[in-house]
Amino acid sequence: MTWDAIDIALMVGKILVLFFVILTLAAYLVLAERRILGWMQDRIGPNRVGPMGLLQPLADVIKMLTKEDMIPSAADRLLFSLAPAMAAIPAILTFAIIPVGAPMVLFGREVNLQVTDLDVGVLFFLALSSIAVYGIALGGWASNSKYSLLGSIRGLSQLISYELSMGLSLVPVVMLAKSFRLSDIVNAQAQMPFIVYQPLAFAIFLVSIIAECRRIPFDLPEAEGELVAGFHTEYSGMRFGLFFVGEYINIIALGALASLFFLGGWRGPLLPPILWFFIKVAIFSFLFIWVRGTLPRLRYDQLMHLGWKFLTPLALLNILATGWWLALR
Amino acid sequence: MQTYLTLMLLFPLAGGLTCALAGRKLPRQAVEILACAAVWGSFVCAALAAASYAAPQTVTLGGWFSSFDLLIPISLYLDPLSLSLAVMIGFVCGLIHVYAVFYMRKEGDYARFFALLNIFVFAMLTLVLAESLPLLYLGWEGVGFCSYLLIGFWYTDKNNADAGRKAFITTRIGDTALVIALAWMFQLFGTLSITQLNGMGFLMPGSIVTAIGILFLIAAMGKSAQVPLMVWLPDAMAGPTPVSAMIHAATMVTAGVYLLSRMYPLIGSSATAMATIAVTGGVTAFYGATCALAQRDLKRVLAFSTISQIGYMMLGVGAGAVTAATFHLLVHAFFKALLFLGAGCVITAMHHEQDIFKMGGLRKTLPLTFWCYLAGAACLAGLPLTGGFFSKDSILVALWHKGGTLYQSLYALALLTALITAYYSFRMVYLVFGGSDGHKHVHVELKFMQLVLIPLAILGLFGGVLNLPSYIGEGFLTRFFAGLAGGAAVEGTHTEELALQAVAATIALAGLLAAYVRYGKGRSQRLLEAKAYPTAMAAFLLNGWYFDRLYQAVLIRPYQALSGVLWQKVDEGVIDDSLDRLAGGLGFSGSWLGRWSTGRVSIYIVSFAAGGALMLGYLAWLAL
Amino acid sequence: METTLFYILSAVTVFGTLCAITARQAVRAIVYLVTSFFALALIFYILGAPLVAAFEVIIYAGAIMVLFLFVIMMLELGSPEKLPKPRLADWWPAVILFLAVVGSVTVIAASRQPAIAPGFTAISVREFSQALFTRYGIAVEAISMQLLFALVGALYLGRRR
Amino acid sequence: MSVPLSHVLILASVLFAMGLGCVVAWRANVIMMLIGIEIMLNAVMLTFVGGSAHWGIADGQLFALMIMALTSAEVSLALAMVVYLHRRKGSVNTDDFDSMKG
Repeated sequence: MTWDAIDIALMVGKILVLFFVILTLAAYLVLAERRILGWMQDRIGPNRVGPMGLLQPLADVIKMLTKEDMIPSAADRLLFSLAPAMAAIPAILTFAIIPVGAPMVLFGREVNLQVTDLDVGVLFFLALSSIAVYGIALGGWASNSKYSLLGSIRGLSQLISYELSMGLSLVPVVMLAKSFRLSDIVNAQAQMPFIVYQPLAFAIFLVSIIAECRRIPFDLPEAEGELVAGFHTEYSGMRFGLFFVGEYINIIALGALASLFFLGGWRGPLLPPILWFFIKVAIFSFLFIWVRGTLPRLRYDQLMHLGWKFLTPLALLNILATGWWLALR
Repeated sequence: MQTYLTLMLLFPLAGGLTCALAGRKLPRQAVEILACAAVWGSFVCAALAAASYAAPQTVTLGGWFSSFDLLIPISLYLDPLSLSLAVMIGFVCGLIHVYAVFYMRKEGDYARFFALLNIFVFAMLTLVLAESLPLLYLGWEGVGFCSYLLIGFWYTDKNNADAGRKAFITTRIGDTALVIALAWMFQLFGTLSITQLNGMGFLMPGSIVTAIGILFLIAAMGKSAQVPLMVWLPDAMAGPTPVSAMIHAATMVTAGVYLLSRMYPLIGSSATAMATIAVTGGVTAFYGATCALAQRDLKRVLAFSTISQIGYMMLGVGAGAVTAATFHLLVHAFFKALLFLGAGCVITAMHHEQDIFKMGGLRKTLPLTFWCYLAGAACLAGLPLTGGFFSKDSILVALWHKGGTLYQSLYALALLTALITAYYSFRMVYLVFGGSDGHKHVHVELKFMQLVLIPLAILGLFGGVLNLPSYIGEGFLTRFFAGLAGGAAVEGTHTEELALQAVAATIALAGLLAAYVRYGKGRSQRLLEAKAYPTAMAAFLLNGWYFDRLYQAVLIRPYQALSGVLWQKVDEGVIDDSLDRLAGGLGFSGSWLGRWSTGRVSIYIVSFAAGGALMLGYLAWLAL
Repeated sequence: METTLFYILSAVTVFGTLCAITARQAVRAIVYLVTSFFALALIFYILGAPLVAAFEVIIYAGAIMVLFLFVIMMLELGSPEKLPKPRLADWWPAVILFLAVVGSVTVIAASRQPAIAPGFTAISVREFSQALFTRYGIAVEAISMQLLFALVGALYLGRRR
Repeated sequence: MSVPLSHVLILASVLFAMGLGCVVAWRANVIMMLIGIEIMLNAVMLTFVGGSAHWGIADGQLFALMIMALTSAEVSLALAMVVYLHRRKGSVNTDDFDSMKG
């Protein structure tokens, strides 16, 4: 593979654009969540900064950046500093494989709207989601606080458990698309999105990604009532901000993946592909917020039971059924 | 014929095995009847075989070994020699079995006793009838084994057990020679069939035949108690008297003579071997007779006389007169069994007192025994017209006719021996039965035991008819054995023969006279003398020329010393010690290495890793 | 470019491992090791094994190391104990073994000089899977049985009495 | 891509030796020992993958995958054991578990 200047420029451009878009989206997702939750709870939400509160994210960033950076004296300084980045980076990296639109022609060559089209894309996603565990685990451990540690352990076990059912729920998708490559998966849904064939896998995947994001009703690692915010109890300022932003980027990333795997990604009638993709991600993001506003928190053992005794066996059965179906078809 | 031969062997084998395996569960009488019936059944078969006998024949019962070129069938060979011996064995052993039933009435362990007796008969018949040398060897060892166990029948007494061991070890020297001869002959001829071997003697140079003959002679020395391997027989008298009669007088000890007769066609061509056999026989005859002169123990007198008589037989074989030797063998079996059984009666009557100087007056107490015993003694002494006279005379005649300085001097020696024989025979008779101070106790069993003596006495006295001298009529055995090598009649004029017989008769009568003078008339004085310390000469003879001491000094002492050195210095000092040290060293290093297995994973890991690194280093060294 | 990357990643791997084995705290060792494994996964990718690379991250970094982390944290939570640290003397055998092994392998590897073919193509997922499920079907079955046994064993050890 | 196979092997050997060193040096601590074993296994996997790349066949990668599966089984059991032993003896020091010594 030879690289020339245009290639490199395109690559850098894609990365920069993506980076900017993601951060912006994440920031506005926070605002959107606050507003939507406000509406749901029959209150107004932040609306003071800028028109309709649209400048609120900027204000938040400024506030976080200017806050005092606290590191507990008993903490492991290195890991304490690294943990937020570890939480945010995998989420951002996930976008490297997400095709946001149909390939387009630019500067005389075909350009994928995707940073890289790995042939093991699904596995790359799973790898990153399993790496994401470390941010939480180390953050809690490095704080050297009892509550943080408890939150970390909860987070660890929860993420490991749901990672399993998430991975298993993706196997039928791969079986249908006969590829790990995300562009292939999207193309395989040209006729029919996989949600039609795999409603069960979609349901499992949805539950699992909510758990992976540690959102209500699966937010036990940071349960304010029990653990005083769990693994990020000791964090403040921009470090906390990274955790926070990481979580929202993760929501967007997982929403994007869910739409890629089950809803046909950027495919859709009439509207341009990128818009379709954006709409689908927005739907998923809204769903996350909606769930948060609606459902109560699970108990810890209920969470574990749901993961191990319900979702995982169901996913396995689903694989079996899909295999049969594919073999008999 | 095959049936007879098979049954002849199977009866005693079955009887012996039954007694051995089930004897303890069976009642005593059942065992006794079974044992006797087995032997008598065997005798009947032998008699039937003799009745229907026409020509020598070989009967193969089955295969034994057949590997590579070593083919050993279980085959039997019936010819005049083996037939006559088989009949004799069946008859004498049958009588002795009956005798033993009464003699051993008071003893326990009857099952073992009769089992061994029966197995002995089986082994003896196997020995006699065997067609191949390994089968003969099987019987040879079988009789030795039974003899060992029966001599030491009362094994709780150390002397008896020692006597058994002595017999076993001494005869083993001869057995070794036999095995060597067997192996060598197989290597030379490629076969071990007796009939084939006997026809192959001309294939080999004379020196080899001589060597083989001497090996056979050594084997016979051991089994037949010839000088210098005779020391075991007197001690073998430790066994029960029927055993002595059966094994150590009538049958087993003649096995050596039988072997030499059997192999005569092969070894007879070597004059040296024959001369050696004759000299051995002559010396043994003289030795046994002189020793018997001074013995005080009744059974030992008989034992030495057995040695002496077997010496005569060897002399006969050595002179090339197989017929004469076999004739003497048969007659000797009858009268020696008679004498032993008579002695058994005497000993029973005397409450197991065996010293002849403490006996006397039994002529009145046990008249039947006396007359039978007298007949036996007359046979032994070679009084004219008894069976012993004719058989011994035929050997003397054969010696005379052989000619040459060696055989002439052997003839003179044999005559001297005959004189001594007559003398000690009647010394024994006078001392045991003469006088008046007799014991009066007679058991019920004794009556039955005495009855057994009668047929033997008749056979002994009239055994001469088996082979009457040619001037009276053609001898039965001579005619019967005519076909055998060495069985040819000795040629000579009737006058010469008569003259020789007259000489022998005179000698025997002279011996009788001397015994009468010394022990008949001067009995009381002799009894007094017997209480005194024996003179040097008497002690010399009493102890069998001190051969035991000689062996003790020449063989056993050095052997024991060597054993001691080997035991204490070599075995304990070198081997044991080195092994101990080795074991100690191993134990030490083991416990030292054992400290390695501490149960601590860390140490295991380091060891494991070091081992792996070592192997890797070796590979790297190879790659360099 | 990939060659350079290989050496950079090698350095990262070795350095990360070195930090891991000399770390004073087990958690830190895990973090260094995950770094190292990440670099190793990339090496695998460069060596044409994308699937192995992905599984390296998913299974090693994502599951096994997390399991370690989990256990370490649980033990710390249960009873904070001072784990014995290797003394300086304990490092000597380790260093000697290290030198022995590396020296030996270097010698062996250097005695032959086979290069990876320049034009080699990465093994595709399809190729890999076909080999896995046809030629090595039995091995897959065996491994699955082993995993089942491990599951049962772990459940047995972990049950409460 | 022009890395000599020997360089891959040397990298693997360095990793392996470091794992070995870890096991040997941290022989008192079960968890660190297990980590050392993981390092060694990774080194072996690297060897396999290097071989696979060298000869252009998938077998080496397959074995790497199998090593991973084996390792996950091994680690799950080993860590369960560690937790169990910790519960029983309150220690993860290997030298405390020597009750089966000869």
